Amino acid sequence: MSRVSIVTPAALALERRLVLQFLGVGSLAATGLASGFVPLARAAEQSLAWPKNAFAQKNEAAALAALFEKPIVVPSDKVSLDVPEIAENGAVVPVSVTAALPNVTAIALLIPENPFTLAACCQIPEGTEPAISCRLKMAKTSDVVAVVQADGKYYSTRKQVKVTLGGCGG
Amino acid sequence: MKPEKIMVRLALVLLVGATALAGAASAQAATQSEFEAAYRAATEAEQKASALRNQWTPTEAALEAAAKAAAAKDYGTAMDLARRAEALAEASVEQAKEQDKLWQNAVLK
Amino acid sequence: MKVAIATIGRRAAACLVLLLALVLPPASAEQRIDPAADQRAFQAYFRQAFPSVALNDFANGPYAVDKDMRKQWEEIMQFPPYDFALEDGKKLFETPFKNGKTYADCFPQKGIGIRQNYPYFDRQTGEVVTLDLAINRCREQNGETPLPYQVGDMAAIDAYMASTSRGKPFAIALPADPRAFAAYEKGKKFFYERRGQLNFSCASCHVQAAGKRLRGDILAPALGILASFPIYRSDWGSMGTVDRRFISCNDQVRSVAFKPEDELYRDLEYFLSYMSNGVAIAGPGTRP
Amino acid sequence: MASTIRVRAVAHGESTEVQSLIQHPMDSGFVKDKDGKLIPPHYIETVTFDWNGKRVFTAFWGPAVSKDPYLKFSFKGGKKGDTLKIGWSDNEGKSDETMATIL
Repeated sequence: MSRVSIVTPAALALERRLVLQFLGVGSLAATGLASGFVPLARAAEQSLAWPKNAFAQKNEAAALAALFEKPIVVPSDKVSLDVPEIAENGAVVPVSVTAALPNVTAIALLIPENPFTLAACCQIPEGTEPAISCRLKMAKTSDVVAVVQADGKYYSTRKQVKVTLGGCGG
Repeated sequence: MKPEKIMVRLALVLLVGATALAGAASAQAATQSEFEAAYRAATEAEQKASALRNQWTPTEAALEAAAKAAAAKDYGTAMDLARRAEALAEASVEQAKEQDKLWQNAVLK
Repeated sequence: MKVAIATIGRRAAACLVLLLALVLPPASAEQRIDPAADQRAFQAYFRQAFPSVALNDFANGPYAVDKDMRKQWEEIMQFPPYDFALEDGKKLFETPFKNGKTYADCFPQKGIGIRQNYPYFDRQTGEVVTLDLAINRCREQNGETPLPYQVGDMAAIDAYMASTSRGKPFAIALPADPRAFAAYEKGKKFFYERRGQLNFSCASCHVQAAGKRLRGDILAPALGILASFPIYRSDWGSMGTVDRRFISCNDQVRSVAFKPEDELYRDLEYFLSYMSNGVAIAGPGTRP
Repeated sequence: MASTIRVRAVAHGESTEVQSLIQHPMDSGFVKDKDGKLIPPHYIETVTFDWNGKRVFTAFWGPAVSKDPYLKFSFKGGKKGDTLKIGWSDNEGKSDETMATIL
């Protein structure tokens, strides 16, 4: 299925190979159309195809493997993750990631206890700061895992966020 | 085993058996008219609660379930649910009457 | 015989006393009900319970009394989810009715910067009028259909009108009118009265357990609890008015809720708003 | 139809901070509606940000991103008056695009 690598121009040759391989795959039409962009022709730019396969995975390792082609992920304190200890509401959990690393090209956020592990993944082009904030949904108490791709290497950090229902129930 | 133990056990079995039978019997014997009487009592109690503006959601749920069970001709279940609804309604009426006086104690003074 | 007469005499005297007690008018409603004293005691309780919380910060409910919750709130407030409703509300507020009039023609000061005075006691109709009721009455006077309560356009218009009052302290008036005092007292009773199968009152959570955790929630203190309405609750994923909150609270304690803008809800809002006089309006707000 | 994208882009010295809020249900497909029917998944998949024709950010989102999704990032470059193009597309092929001026 679509194994699209989110990498810097440095690995463009590999990118082009993937793109060509991808073109051959039947599902291209659906993915291309679904994303409403004409993504793949511009091989020079990072590919724009939504990593459908990665978003379909149900555990951390499979999601990362699908997203980054079997990365070796090293926990690192260079990646800082700002999440609440107890989520005020599992539907809107504020998450901020900052990476004190050079040449960051992608930041991915995973929630292992969610039905689908990969929550979001952002491409960081050259010149964009390696820091993002967003709001995620968490089905229940779980780690929030941030994985940063920099110079083709992978660094991660994780923190647990407690999630429980509010109020005294119906 | 000592005779007394056997006797006790036997008595217990009989007792349990009897109540189960009675329960089952009452389920079959509850005729439509008995259900309707219980249902009427429950709705009257609920109207009292409504007048006191203090109805409970489980009462409404039990009344609804009772009506549904009755519609399905399952008068045994319908009867139990109607009785449950009446008990809940009575409790909510009681709560309203009590709170009519007790609320003053909670007021920040 | 003498004994019998004596007992009859004593019994007659007792009846007489009883009769007198009934005949004499009970202390008139005003003396017994002292809203100003209630307000002082109410505010004093919360200022002592949360000494580090400034008066206006009580408008921020759980975020005024829990650091971790406040941090999440501050992040969400950078771009609050009610932004869309607020913008819709402004457009709706300014869109003329079919007869060319707009809400501005119904409200004092064209409806701008007045939210802090609602609800008020209407001496003509002898009832508590909330902002939502006034909005729908304005629509009906101009030949428009009333808006559904609790959500949607009503919540959006509330959001805009509240935003024009931000920073203005609640200034709820209690006219010297026995009907106003009666409405106030009914609201007060509703607030302290236990209800539902769970047998809780508003006070059980928002007075006795204010600042404590109820599963995922931190219970907001009752002081200033309406100052940030209407609120966008993550739980609802949309805006909600005071009615929506009262109804959802009643459901939670398994009490059958009333219709929105029911007299008792309006009286409750009147009591709660009057208790919060002095707390600045901070609506629209976001909540868990 | 008013844009579904709210953007606040502010230039700070030589970098620009971008905040965006997009009006979208972001249905995960796991939630039931009032009548107990599952609401089908309907969520934004791709969001792109371009400054003067240069791609400065791409986000790939799944059903775990909150309703009315929020995003904040910043990029080197951009000054007051420049324009920023933001576009999104979702799993139903719907999309929207808007231009925002950097403050």
